[in-house]
Amino acid sequence: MTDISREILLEIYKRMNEARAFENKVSYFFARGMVHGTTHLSIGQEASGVASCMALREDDYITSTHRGHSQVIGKGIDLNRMMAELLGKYTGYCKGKGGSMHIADVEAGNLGANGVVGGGIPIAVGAALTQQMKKTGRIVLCFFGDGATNEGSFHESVNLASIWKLPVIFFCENNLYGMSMPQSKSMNIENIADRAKAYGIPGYIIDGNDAIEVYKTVKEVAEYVRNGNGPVLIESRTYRWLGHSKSDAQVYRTKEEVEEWKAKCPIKRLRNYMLENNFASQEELDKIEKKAVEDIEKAVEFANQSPEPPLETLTEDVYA
Amino acid sequence: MTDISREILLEIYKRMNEARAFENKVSYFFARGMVHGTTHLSIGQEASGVASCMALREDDYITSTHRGHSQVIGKGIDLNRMMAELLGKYTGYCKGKGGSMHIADVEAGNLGANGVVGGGIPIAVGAALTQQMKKTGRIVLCFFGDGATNEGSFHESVNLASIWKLPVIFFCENNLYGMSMPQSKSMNIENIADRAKAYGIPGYIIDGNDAIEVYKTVKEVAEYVRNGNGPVLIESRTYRWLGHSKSDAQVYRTKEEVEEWKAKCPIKRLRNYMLENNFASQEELDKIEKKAVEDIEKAVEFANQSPEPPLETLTEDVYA
Amino acid sequence: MKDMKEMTYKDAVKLAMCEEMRRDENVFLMGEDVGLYGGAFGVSVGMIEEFGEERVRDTPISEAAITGAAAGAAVTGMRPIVEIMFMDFTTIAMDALVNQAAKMRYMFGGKAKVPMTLRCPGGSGTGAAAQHSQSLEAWFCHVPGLKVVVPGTPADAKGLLKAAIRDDNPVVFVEQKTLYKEKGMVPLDEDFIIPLGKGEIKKEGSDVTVVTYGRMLPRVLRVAEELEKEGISVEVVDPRTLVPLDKELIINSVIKTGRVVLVNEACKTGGFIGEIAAIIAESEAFDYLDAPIVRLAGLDIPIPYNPRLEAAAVPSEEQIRAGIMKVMNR
Amino acid sequence: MKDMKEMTYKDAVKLAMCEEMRRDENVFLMGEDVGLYGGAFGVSVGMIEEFGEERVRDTPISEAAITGAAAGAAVTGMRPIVEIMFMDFTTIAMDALVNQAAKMRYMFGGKAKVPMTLRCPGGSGTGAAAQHSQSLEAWFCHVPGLKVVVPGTPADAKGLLKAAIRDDNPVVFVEQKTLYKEKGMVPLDEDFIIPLGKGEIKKEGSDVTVVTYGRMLPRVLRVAEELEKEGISVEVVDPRTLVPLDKELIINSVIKTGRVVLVNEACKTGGFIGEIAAIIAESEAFDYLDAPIVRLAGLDIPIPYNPRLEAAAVPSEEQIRAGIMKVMNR
Ligand SMILES: Cc1ncc(C[n+]2csc(CCOP(=O)(O)OP(=O)(O)O)c2C)c(N)n1
Ligand SMILES: Cc1ncc(C[n+]2csc(CCOP(=O)(O)OP(=O)(O)O)c2C)c(N)n1
Ligand SMILES: [Mg+2]
Ligand SMILES: [Mg+2]
Repeated sequence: MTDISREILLEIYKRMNEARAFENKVSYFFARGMVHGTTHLSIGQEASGVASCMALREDDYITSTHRGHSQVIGKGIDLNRMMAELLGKYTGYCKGKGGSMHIADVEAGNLGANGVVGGGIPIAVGAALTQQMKKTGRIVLCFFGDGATNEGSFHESVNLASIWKLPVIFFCENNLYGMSMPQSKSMNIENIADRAKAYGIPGYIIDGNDAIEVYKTVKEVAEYVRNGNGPVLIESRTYRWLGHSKSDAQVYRTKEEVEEWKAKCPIKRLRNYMLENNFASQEELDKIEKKAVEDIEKAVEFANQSPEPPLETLTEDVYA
Repeated sequence: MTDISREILLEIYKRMNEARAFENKVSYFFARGMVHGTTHLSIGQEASGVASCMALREDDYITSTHRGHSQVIGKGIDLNRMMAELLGKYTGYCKGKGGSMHIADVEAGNLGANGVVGGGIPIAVGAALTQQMKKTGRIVLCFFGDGATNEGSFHESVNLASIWKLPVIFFCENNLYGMSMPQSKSMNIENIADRAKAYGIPGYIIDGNDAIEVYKTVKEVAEYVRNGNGPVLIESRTYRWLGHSKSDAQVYRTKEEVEEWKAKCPIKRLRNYMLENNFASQEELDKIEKKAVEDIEKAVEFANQSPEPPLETLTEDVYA
Repeated sequence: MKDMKEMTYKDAVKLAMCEEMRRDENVFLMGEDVGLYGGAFGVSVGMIEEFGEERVRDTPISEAAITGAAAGAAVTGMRPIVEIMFMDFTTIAMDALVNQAAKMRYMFGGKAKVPMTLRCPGGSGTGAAAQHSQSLEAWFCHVPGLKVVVPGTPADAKGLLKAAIRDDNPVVFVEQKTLYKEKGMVPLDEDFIIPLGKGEIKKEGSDVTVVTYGRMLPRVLRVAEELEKEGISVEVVDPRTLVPLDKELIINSVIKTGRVVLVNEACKTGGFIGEIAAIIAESEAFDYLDAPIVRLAGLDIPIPYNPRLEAAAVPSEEQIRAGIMKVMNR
Repeated sequence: MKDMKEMTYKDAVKLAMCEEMRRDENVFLMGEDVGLYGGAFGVSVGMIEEFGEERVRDTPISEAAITGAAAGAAVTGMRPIVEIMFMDFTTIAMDALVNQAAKMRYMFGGKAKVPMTLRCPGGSGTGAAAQHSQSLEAWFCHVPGLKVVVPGTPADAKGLLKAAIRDDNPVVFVEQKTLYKEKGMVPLDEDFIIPLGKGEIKKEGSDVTVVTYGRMLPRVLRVAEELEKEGISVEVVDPRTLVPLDKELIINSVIKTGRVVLVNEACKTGGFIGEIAAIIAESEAFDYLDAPIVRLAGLDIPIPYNPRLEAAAVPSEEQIRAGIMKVMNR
């Protein structure tokens, strides 16, 4: 049985449920054309995004991705302001200028989702450099997908971090596809973790649908990284249940495959684990789930009642 | 004893001597400010550049580098037109517009030296794609340095070639430094060949100062690659005797290290091998050496007598 | 010329690619998700069925390698079309495009041809925010060796893309995402080619010249038609190809009308209409100008997410109208 | 102000870095071979001895990661200076610079600062051919969120670089390789700062305005001095910072003289002087213009290797003189 505390497990469970409820809502909005633009949902990947961030110290940093809702909820975010951002409101994290792909909260350690695949990886390395130079003891958790590991920015950044022994965890959420491209076609190797060998750093493969494994691995790796041993690459295997973005007919994968993975739901899995091991009662967990849905409804309400950004803000904040 | 024919060994020896003589001349010119710009000499690396190209079929392609004189002489080039290009003359390979860093002869299979570190790697991949799509049976030998393997273009290109099983040999001339940066500081691994693991392709380490090993390995690998097995990465370990470019005080390495490597001269080594194994007589080899020097003198004469490019050519050839 | 057919801008792009791929086996398409998925905007839907995965190639997410590989394939005899999913991601391909593809021919003394076409959708208006909405054509216009095309109608999209594919130089072909679903009559003739460098007067007029291209073209045309009713005769000039630019067409129109408004969606500072303004100001048309040149362009800001803000970041029909009124001194 | 000292442009750049690194421990330098080697042009020679390898960081050849890491370091509290060895290689860093560093603040609703300086040497004249000689400043000027500086004298190099380092935004600082060894008097005052956005009249005059910057500045000044003797009074305006641009200074000078010649080294099409021409042509100065604007720029070609060709690719003093004569109708 795990030695993770009940409090932490419950918190992970809560945030995973918030992420799920948040994205269900967002999906609903998009399906009805109630939101502008596009979004990339991480339903099915909640353990990966949430439990990894939960294993950080509060003052650690993350760089998030286009598929980042679970990640930033894992890091701890105000759901109201997050929903407001998604709806383009002035009360949102980016005053309505960023939207789903740019949710950021630099002060709280979230250096931003990124619309560019691989775009956040060098930023994570730079943030880690700051921590090393200033000896803050903080580390950076850098998220990206399987597809992103084919970008040059991945290679250059991991190499740079490896030679400078920077405190950064490269966390690859391998959901088997980069848009329509299966991992098996986009690279000639099975384990993305093997790419660590090109930089002389440790590589781990974990079950990204197992919140406990995710949490424990990141916790352990975080200490290694924090102690000045240099970066680590973690490959977290998971799956997105929904299409790549708003508009995706998903012709590139089978319904059976999707169903198979839905059966591996990370939220259900943690729930069952907690029940089986008496970490929590059915009612407790139901309550958390219900509360998550309610909180998202409240967030929607908050967002709906929030003002649009004033037109004057259009030309503000281009320069500091 | 090697099964490489006497003719081939003599030809390799000849071209290595031509490369050496060519670069000695160029070095002389630059030291006296008789040429404009800069150049990157490969003295000490001749086995690597020459013997690898000699192992190709004549109709195969190469992409060369900023340190490419040995490579293109290995591929077979007209020394007159090469020297003329270096001196910026109209009779040069690029009509005087390219210079040392851009010597190219597309028809003869030399897709160009490159002033951008790593810039030729994707081009090689594209050329290999042509061969595969057109089923020409030709392959591409792609040169780059140790430093170049830290560029994103290396990573993206090798990955692309690996998934499409393209007929390209990635040939890394590891001369231990990228400008002033020792390999040991620019990456956290000892063997660049290990980077092959990130792409699921074979990686070889060879003694780049041993013309015979270089020739045999490339010959063997070329067949593998030509047969549709996909790309291979070869790390050829060698050393440049001179500074990185025209102006380099070489504070980043010791005189002893340079002397150590000079003792491993690839030309002397092949010479001794041929003598010891009765491939050729002292006189024969002396004659080749002498002829190389003379041919370079003739090339200089040719270049000197060649016209400058007419001013009208300035705006020609921007577009086809 | 054979028949015409009404079709969307997107379908016109596809038709051009399909016709050229049928005509020349050296032409092929590669890019992220261009195969089964049919491209992020669905431009190539169905092409993989006709041409197979060899010629409609899905690539990994590796813009630098894809673009550089296109250059390498082009210089060795193919005629690749590369799709970069959003114009914003050409940032990752700039070495391959600018230092390699564009310069190879010149650096090699004329002994290379690089017949490749890089297609990318540009512009805002889809709610995709700052990293998916840029109009960066001015960058490419500043790179000798590249040609740059920005079609504003379905017919132009077809005729110009075919010309780009047949051209022996690297061509950056900027599609306009907000026009993808716009319809227009498109010639079905398989040899319907619009030569690169030939602009078109989209509407004749005598009082004022408006030079524009791409997404702004339909806006300008709508305003011009309204103003016609109000007695202001607007000539709308669309260069279509930015490099090479049909300077003569522009200058002659300005000489005729004596007044000029320039409109593009890109950020004002450093946008291509600045270049057009300079060309006019240094030409013989200068002496015919009855009023200062008016430029209407996107604001100098990243594109924001909020739809109201996003819309306000680029010239609206009202602003275009006001710009024309200003140059008319009304 | 303290003493002045004569020094090279290169040493002025170094002095600015050293002073700022002494003043603020968050400032550090990183780039390829900037340490022991002292940088490809020797700008940082000796700095590693004073500041150590933590603060004068040699990097692998990884322009994208270096630039992106600078953005990441900047947004978390450092003030990095990145040296990209040649401006041509910013092509590899464009995503980091354009999509990340430049837009972070805006995308995040004003809740980030990215105080980084990207130094790079631009321009031709060193025999390094097409991939090592470009003048790409116009690209960066077209990216809201970036500031762009091109100093033309040692004193400006010092004062502007210090301002760039202290600025809370990403600044692209374009050094001019052919000016590195040029000497000039430089203030030693450690608080000698030239505010970004403030141009300077380098020579007063009344007959014609020449706007120029960077490498072309000394050429223009030499021509202006010669012409002075011949009775033509040339005002030379150097914006120094291209973004933000001191429009007022330019416009007022044009209003005063009624004639304007614009000179830059970059390729003509899409070069920044096109933007300046547009600004003049849409301003109140338009009504004061007595002749069409004259632009003198680099040819629209890659830079060739041969020295004679290379020299002919950018405006010469003769051409500058001829341009001024033309606008004077002589
Ligand atoms: C540089 C770049 N290229 C392409 C895209 C378009 N795009 C957005 S997400 C995506 C797939 C990313 O795959 P992966 O890294 O595996 O992340 P996932 O979406 O699976 O979470 C692509 C191609 C982009 N945003 N940025
Ligand atoms: C993209 C890029 N960055 C930097 C440079 C400057 N530069 C030229 S050669 C060189 C070192 C290359 O090292 P390596 O790849 O090992 O090749 P070597 O010079 O040792 O043959 C550098 C940094 C360049 N030409 N291109
Ligand atoms: Mg994925
Ligand atoms: Mg090397």
